[in-house]
Amino acid sequence: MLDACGVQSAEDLFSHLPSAVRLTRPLDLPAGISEYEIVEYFRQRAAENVNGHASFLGAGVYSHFRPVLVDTVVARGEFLTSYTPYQAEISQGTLTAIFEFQTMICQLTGMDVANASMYDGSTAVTEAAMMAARATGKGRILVARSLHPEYRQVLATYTRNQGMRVEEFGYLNDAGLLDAEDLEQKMDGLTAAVIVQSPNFFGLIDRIKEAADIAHRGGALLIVAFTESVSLGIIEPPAEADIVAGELQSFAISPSYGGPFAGIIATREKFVRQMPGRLVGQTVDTSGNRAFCLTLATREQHIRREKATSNICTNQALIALMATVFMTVYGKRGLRELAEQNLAKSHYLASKLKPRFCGKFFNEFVARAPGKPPDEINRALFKRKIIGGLPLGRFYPELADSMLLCATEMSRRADMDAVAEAFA
Amino acid sequence: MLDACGVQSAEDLFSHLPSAVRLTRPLDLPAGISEYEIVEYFRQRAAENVNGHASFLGAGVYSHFRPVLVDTVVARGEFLTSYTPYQAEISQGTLTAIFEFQTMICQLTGMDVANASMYDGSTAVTEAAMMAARATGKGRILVARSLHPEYRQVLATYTRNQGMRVEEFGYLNDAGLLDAEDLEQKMDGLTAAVIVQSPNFFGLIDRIKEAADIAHRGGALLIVAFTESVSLGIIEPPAEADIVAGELQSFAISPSYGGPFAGIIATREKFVRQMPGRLVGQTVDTSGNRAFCLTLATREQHIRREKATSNICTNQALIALMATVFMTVYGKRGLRELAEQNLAKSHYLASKLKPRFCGKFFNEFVARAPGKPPDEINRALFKRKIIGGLPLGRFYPELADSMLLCATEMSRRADMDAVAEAFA
Amino acid sequence: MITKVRPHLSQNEPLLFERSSPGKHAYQLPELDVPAIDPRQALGAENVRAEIEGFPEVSEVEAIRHFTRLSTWNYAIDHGMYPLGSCTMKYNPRVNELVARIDGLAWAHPYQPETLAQGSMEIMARLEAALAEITGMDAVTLQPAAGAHGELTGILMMRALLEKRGNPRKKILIPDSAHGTNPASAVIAGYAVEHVPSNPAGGLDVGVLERIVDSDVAALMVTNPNTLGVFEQDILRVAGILHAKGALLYMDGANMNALMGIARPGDFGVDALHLNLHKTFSTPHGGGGPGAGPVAVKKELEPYLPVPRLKRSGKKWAWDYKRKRSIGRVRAFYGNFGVLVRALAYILAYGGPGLRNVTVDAVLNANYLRKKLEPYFDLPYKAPNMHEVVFSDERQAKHGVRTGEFAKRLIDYGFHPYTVSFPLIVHGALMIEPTETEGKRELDHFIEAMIGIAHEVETDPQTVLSAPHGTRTSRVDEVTAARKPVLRWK
Amino acid sequence: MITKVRPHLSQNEPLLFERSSPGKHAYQLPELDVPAIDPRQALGAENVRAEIEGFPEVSEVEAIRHFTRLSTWNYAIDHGMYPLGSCTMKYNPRVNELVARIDGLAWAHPYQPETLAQGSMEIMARLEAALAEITGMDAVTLQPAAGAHGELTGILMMRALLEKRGNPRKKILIPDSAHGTNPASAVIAGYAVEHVPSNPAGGLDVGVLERIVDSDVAALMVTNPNTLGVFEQDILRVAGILHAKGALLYMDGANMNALMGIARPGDFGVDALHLNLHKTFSTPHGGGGPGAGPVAVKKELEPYLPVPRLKRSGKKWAWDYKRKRSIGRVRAFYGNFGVLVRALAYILAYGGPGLRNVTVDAVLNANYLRKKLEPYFDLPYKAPNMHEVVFSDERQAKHGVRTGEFAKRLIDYGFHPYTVSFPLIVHGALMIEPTETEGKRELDHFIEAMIGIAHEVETDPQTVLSAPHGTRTSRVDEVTAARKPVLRWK
Ligand SMILES: Cc1ncc(COP(=O)(O)O)c(C=O)c1O
Ligand SMILES: Cc1ncc(COP(=O)(O)O)c(C=O)c1O
Repeated sequence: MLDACGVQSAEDLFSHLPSAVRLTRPLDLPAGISEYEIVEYFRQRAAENVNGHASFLGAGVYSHFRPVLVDTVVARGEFLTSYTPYQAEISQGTLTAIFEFQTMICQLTGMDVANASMYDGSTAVTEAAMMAARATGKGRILVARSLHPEYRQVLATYTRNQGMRVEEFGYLNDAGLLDAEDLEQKMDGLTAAVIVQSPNFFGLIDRIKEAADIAHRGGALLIVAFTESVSLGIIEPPAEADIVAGELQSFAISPSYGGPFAGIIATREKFVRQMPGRLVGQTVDTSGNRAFCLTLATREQHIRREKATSNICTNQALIALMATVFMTVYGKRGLRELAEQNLAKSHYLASKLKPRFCGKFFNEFVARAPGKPPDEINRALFKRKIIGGLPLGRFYPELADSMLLCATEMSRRADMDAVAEAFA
Repeated sequence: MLDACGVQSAEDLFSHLPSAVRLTRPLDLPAGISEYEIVEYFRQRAAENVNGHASFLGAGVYSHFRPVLVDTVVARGEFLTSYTPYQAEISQGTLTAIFEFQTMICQLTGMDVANASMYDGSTAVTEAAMMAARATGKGRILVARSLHPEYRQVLATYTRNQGMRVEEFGYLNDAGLLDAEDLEQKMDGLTAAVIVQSPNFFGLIDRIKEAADIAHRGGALLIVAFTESVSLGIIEPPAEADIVAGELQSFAISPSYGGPFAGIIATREKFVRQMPGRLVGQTVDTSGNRAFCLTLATREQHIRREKATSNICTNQALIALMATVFMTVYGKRGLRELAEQNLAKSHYLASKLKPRFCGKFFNEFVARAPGKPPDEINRALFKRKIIGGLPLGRFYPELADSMLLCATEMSRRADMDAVAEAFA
Repeated sequence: MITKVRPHLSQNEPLLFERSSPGKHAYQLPELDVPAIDPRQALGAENVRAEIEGFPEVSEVEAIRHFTRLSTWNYAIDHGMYPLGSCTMKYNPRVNELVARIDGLAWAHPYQPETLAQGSMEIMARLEAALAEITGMDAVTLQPAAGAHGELTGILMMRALLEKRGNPRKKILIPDSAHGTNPASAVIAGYAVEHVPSNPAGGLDVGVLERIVDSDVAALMVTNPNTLGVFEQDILRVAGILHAKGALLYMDGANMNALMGIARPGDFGVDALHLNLHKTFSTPHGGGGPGAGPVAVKKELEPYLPVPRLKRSGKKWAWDYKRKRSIGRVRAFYGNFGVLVRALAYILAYGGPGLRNVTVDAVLNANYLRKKLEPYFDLPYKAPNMHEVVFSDERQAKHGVRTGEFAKRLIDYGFHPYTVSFPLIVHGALMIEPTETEGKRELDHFIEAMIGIAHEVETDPQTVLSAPHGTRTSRVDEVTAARKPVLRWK
Repeated sequence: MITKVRPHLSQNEPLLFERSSPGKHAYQLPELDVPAIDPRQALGAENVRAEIEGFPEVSEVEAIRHFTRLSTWNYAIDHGMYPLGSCTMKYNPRVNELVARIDGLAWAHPYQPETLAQGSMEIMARLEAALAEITGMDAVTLQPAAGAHGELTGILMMRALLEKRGNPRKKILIPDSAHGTNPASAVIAGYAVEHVPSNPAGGLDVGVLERIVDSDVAALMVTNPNTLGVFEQDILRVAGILHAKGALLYMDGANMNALMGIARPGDFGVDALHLNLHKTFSTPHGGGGPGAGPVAVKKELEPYLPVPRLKRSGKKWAWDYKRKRSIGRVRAFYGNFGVLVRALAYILAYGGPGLRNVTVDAVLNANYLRKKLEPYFDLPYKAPNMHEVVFSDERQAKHGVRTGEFAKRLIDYGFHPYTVSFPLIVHGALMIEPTETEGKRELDHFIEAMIGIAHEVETDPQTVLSAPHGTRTSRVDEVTAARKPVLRWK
C-alpha cells in the first residue's frame, strides 16, 4: 500500500502539514491495555458507585424492569453498527422500526405525527418551544414552574439568543398543579406557547385542559411535556396539546447516570413542516413493494442549513429502537398493567406518608416529615441500603422541607415500609 | 383452530388417551414467574456460590479470559437457535464454521481429521478407546493413572459391558511421568490402545514418544488425551498418536460448574470411518460454488442404528463455535503468547513452592508443604479470598499430602505470593 | 406465490485460513506481572512446538465480520418456523441466556468446595425435583449431556439392576419406529437389539410383544408418544407384560412436549426415561448442541444412578460419591450445568399450569396442521396424533417428487423443512412438529406453502426437483462430499 | 463481476400493527406485593385513558422474529466496509458494549448522591483529561449529546465570552464546504451566517478572510481537515487573522480521525472544538445515534462551560453548579454517559501510540483509495488528502450517471455507498472515507467495485441507472414519500 501511495513510510503522508502545527511528542496517554484490563477498569469504577441499593429516586429518570429482548435486539450488529438510513434500499430494517416507533408514539400521545427522536426530553421540550415560535411567529414562552427544573434551564440556554423570552408561571401551593390564574394573567398576544408537564415534576397529573383553554384563547400553542412515559399507559393522552414533547427513558433505557436517553416530539399534522428531527415516511420501491425512507428532509440542516428547523443531525436512534422493543414487549395490555403496578406501589407508599400536595399523582409524589429534614431521612435510609427521594430544596427553596419520592414496579413493599419508618 | 380440528376445546385432543394414564391433578409446581423474578432467583443462587475470589483450581477446568467476541458471535440467533445443519442450503454458516473448527483442531493436534465435537473430554477419550477397539478388533485398554481420574471413571462405565477390559499403569514417583516399565510389562497382543494424557493430570508434559513406541510395538494404538487445550499453543503436538482426544473448555468456555464443554476426537485419515460423531465435508452446489455438508453419515446412529460407531447425536456445536471464535481471536501468535503467559505464571508460582514431581509442566503442578495438610493451606488461603488448589488425596491416596495448583494468565502475582506464604 | 421471503444480498466470505495475513491479530494480553520465561528451558526444547501452521491470523473486525457473514447464511428459529419432527424446535427464551451467564454461576469451578457452590447445587436440586414431578418418577440424574447419553445411562442402570437380580439378560426390544440412538445406546450397554414391528396403527403390537418378551429380554425402549406422534394406547398393558417377565420399561422422552401436565410416564409403568432439555425445555440447539439428557427413574433404580448424587446434609447440599451400586460416572463433573440453568429458568417461567398449556398448544398446532394438510398428503397412520404428524410422500412420488426434494422446495417458500425420511416405518416420511411456539399466522403460511408445493408437484415438478432456487447456495452435492471426503482446509 | 455478495432468501415481515392479535403479549410482571388500586379512584376517572388504540399485541417469539427479520434488511459495519465520507464508520469494539452495561454503571441514577457516584464521575474526569490531551485544549465538557449539540454549545460559549468582552458581535463565518449543522447551530446561538467561498485548492481563502473579518465577526467555524479531507495549510494564519480582530476560531472536530497524535487543534490556534465520539472514538452509530459531542476549549472559554462541572474536592469528585459565567445547561443531567464509557474504553484500548496509529492507518487507507481510483474518477481538488477523498462524477455524468445513481450500484457490489453530494462545493461529489478499520483486502474489493461500475457506466449505463438489483427492496421512491407524507401506520 505504501508503494501504491508513492511513499516510503506512512509518515510521509503527513509531510505536507506545516511543521508548526505538528505534534512533536507522543500523546501523553498510557499505552493501550487489553480487553480484560478494560473490563476490570470499569468493574472497579462501577464498584465505586453505589451497588445493590433500593432507590426511590425518580425526577426524570426512572427505574423500570428492562425486558431482556431489548438488549437482544440492539446487540444485533445490523442495528448497532449501521448508520443513519440514508440509503433506503439497505436500511429497511432501521426505517421500518422507526416508522413503527413514530406510530406508537402517536398512539400513546394522541398526536398525528411523531419524529424519529431528539437528544432527550429536555432538548425535545426546548425544540418544541422553538417550533412553536416558528409556527406562531411569536417569541414569548410561558413555562410552568412544575416543568422539570433542568428542562427549564435548557430552555433558557437555547432561547436566550433567539429573540425569545421565557417566563414562568407558578403552581398552587396546596394542589401542586399549575396556577391557572397566574397563567391567565401572564398570557398575552405575544405568547407563542405555554409549556406544561404532566405528570408534572411533582408527579401530579396536571390540568392540561385548562392550560389548553388559556393558551388557545391567547392564540398560543400548548406544549405538553412528560418525563415518565410509563404514565402514558394509563393517563388520558393530552389531546388538547398542539405539541407533545418528552423523554422515553422509562421505556427500557437504563438510567446510565443520565444518558443516553431519547426525547420525542409529536404534533398535529399541520405543524409537521415545522418539526425538528428526522422523519420516516412510507412509500414504494420500483417493484411496487411497500418501502420506507427518510422524508421531508427539506426541514433539516443538511438541506436547509441555516434555515433548518433545527441543527440536530445525529439523534438517539438506537435508544428509540430500545423503546420500540419495549413497547412491543409490553404492548397494549402490558403497558396498562405496568402503569397500574406503578400506581399501586406509589399509592401504597404515599398511604404511609403525608403527600405534600393534594393533586392526583402517578408514580411520584412530594412528601415531608415535620421536623426531619430530607437529608436526615435519606441518611437513615442509606443505613438500610436504601437511597431515598430527591430533596427538593435544590430546585424549589420553598420545598426545602420536602423530597420527591418515586415508586415503580421495582419497589419492594419492605423497602417502602422502611421509608415509612424513616419518615415517622 | 379448534373448529378446524373439529373439537370444542383443545382438551378434547387428549380425550383418546386411556383415562388410567391421565394426570388428574395439576402438576405440583408453582405458577410461572416473571422474567424479572427469574433473574432475581438466579442472582440469589449465584450469590450463594463463592464470588470474586482468586482461584488456583485447574484439574480439567481452567480459568482463562473469555474474549468478548465469543459471546457476541454465539448470541446471534442464527447460530444460537438453529438445529443440526442437515439442510445444507440454509445452514452454510454453521457448516462453514465447523469445517474451520475441524481444520484448526487438526492444525493444533497434528492429526489429519477431527470431528465436530463430543460431549466433553471424558467421553471423547472413552469413545476414542472404543474406536481403537473397533479399529484393532481387540478389547484391552491400558490407561495411565495420570489420566484425569474422572475420565478413567467414565471409561470404566462405558467399557464395562462391551467385552473391553481396562487396566491402569502407573506413574513414576519422582518424575510424575508415565512408568514406561510398568506399561511395557502390561502391554500384550490383546491391547487395543494405550491412553496417555499430556500435559497429564499433574500438569506434566508426558512421554508421548515412549508410550507410542511401546504401544505400536505391541500392535496397539496410542491415544493421547488432553484437558488443557491452551497447552497446544506451545507444546509439541502428539504426532506419534493415532488418536487425540481432549477437552476444549480452555478455549473461552466458562467453567460453569462443569459444563457444557466440548470434547474432540482427532485422528489419522485411515481411521476416519471408525470415528464417532459428526463430520463436515467440503463439496459444491449445483452452481459449482464451494459448499459444505455433513458427511460420512453412514458411521452414525441415524443411518446405522445399532451398528453405528457411537450413539452420539446432539453434540456440543455451539461450544465448538465458541472455541472456533476463541482460536480466531487469538490466532497463531496469540495462542502462543497466551501459552507463554501461562507458563510464566505457573513457573513463578512453582518457584516459590516445592513441586512434588520433577517432570516439566505447563500451567499446573503438584505441590506439598511438609506438615501442612492441603485442607489447612486452603483454609488459610480462603481467609485471603483465595481458593487454593485441589487436594489430591481424593483421587490419589498416595498424594494425600499434596495439592494440584494451576496458574493461568488470570493469576495475579500478589495472589501467588499469598499462596507461597500459606505454604511456607 | 411465495409471500414469505424475498431475495436480498448476502456477503460472501472466504475461510479464515484464506482471509489470514501474517501478523494480523485480534487479541491483546495484559502485560505479564511476573518474569517471562524461556519455553525451551521450562519445557525442554524437544517439547516446544513450531508455530501452528495455517492457524488463522485476522484482525478483530475481520473476525466479527467473518462470523457475522457466516451467520447470515443460516436459517434459525429466530427467523421463522422450524417444523423438524422429533426435534421440538421451540422458541429459546433470551432471559435463559442471561441467567446462565451470571458471573457466580458461569465462573463456578466444579471442584470449588461444596460450601462455596451451594447456589449451583440448589439449582440442580430444584431442577431434579421439578423433572421428577413432571415425569412422575422418583429420582433424577442430571449428568447426561444429551438424549442418547441419557439412554445409555438409563439402560446401564437397568442392566445393573438386572445383574443385581441375578441376570443382566441379553437383549433390548426396540420398535422399528424408534430413533437411531436407541439401538446404538443399547449396544454400548452390551445388549443385542431386537426390533419390534409396529402394528398397522403405527403403535406397539401388544400381541407380538406378549409373544417375544421372555427371560432374555432386559427391557423395551419405547418412545411415547411414538415417532408418529401417536400415544401408545396400550402402554399400561405393555408395562404389565414386561414387568410380569422381569423386564423393564425404558421410555425415550424426546416427545415429552406432548405430555406435560397431561400424563406422566411414572404413572403409566415406565421404569426410566430420559428427557431432552434441548427439546421440551427450550434450551437452544445451537446448531447441533449442547443439550442435556437427564434420566428420571423409579425408586428401584435409584441406587444405580451415576455418582455423585446430590445429598442434603444438614442445611447444606453435598455431593455423595459413596454409592456402591452406582453405575459410575457417564461424564466428568456433574452435567451440562449451563444447560440445566436454562431449563430451570424455563420451568420457573411457565410453572405448572404454564407447562400444561405448552403441551396443549403444541398438540393443538399439530392437529391443526394435520387437518389442513390431510387433503393434500397421504397420511399412512390415521390414529389421533399428539404433538407431531407424519405424512408420506406417496402422492407426490407419483409425480417423481420424493420427500427430500419436496423439503428443499419448502426452503424457497421461506421455511426450514420438516424432518425427512424418519421414522423409517413410513416410506418417504414428512415428519412435522410445529411446537407450541408457532402462532396461527405462521402455521397458515406453512400450510399455504405445503399446498402450494403440492400443486407445483403436479404442474411443474421440475421446479420442485431443482429447488432450492432462492438460496445463496443451491442444492449441495452430498454424494461427492461422502465419496471424496475433504474434511479440513489445506 | 460481482464477487462480494450473492443473493439469499430473507424473511418478509409485516408491521407490528398488522401482526397483532388481540390478547397476545410478550411480558409478564411479578405479582403485586401491595394492594392493587382502582386507577379511576387514584387518578380521577377523567384522567384514565381508554386502551391504546392500535398498540401492538404480539407474543415474545413474534417480537424477536419481528426485529430479527427487520435487522436482516440492514447493511452494517459488521457486514463490511461503510465508506461514508465525514461519518468515520469504523469498527465498534464489542467490549465497549459490555462495559457500558455493567450494573453499577448502567443503573447509576443521575441524582444519586455524589459520594455514591464516584466511579461514574471518575470515568468522566478521565475522559475529559484524555480528550484535552488529544486536542491540546485546556478544558472539556461532556454534556453535548452529538456533534451539532457541541457546535451550539461552543458557539454559545464564544458568544458569552464576547459579550463579556462587551459585544457579542453579529455573524459567524462558515466555509461553503462546511457541514449543514454548522450554520444551523450558529443561528440558534443568535448569529447571522456568512458563507466564505473556498479557494481553488479547496481550502480557506486567506485573502478573502483577511478582507471580511471585521468587528462584526464573532468567529469562524472551520473544519480541519476540511470536508474535502484536506488539511487547512494556512490554519495558523487564519487563527491569527481572527484573533487580531478579536474574533474566535471554532473547529468542527468531526474529522479528528485524521489528526490524533499528529497535530492538535489547541496547538494551531483553535479556541473551541467539538468531537464526535461516535466517529473518531468508535461508539456505534446505532442507525442514527446516540452519539456524544464533547466540546474542548481554551482557558479563556473555560468559565463559560455548561454547568455542572466536575470538581475535585478533597479526595472526591463533586459537581460544581455555582459557575456564574456558565452558559447554563444544554441538556438535562451530565451527558450521554453510556456513550462516554464506550469512548473511554476505546481510548484505554488504543492508548496514546495506538490512537496515533489509528490516524496513520486511516490516512494511509484514504490515500491508497485515492491513488487507485484517480485514473477513473475526476478529482476536482488535488491537494494532498488526509483521511478521506472526494471525487466528482464529472466523467460518469457524461454518460448520464450521477453520483447518487452510481452509489446505488455500489450496493449491488456488496458495499454501502460513499457519501453522496457532499460537500456542496464539489458538483456531484463522491466522498469516500475508508477509516483505519478496513484491511487491504476489503479496500481492494471496493476499488474493484468502483472501477467495475465506472466501466459499466460506459458500456451499460442502464444497469447502473436502475440499480440496485440485488436487494430485497429496489430503488425507493423518495419523491412520493415527500409529496404525500405517510408518517405513521393507520
Ligand atoms: C426420538 C428421539 N430419541 C432420541 C434422540 C436423541 O437425543 P439427543 O440428540 O439429545 O442425543 C432424538 C433426537 O433427535 C429423538 O428425536
Ligand atoms: C463535518 C461534520 N460536522 C458536523 C456533523 C454533525 O455531527 P452530529 O451528527 O454528531 O450532530 C457531522 C456529522 O455528520 C459532520 O460530518
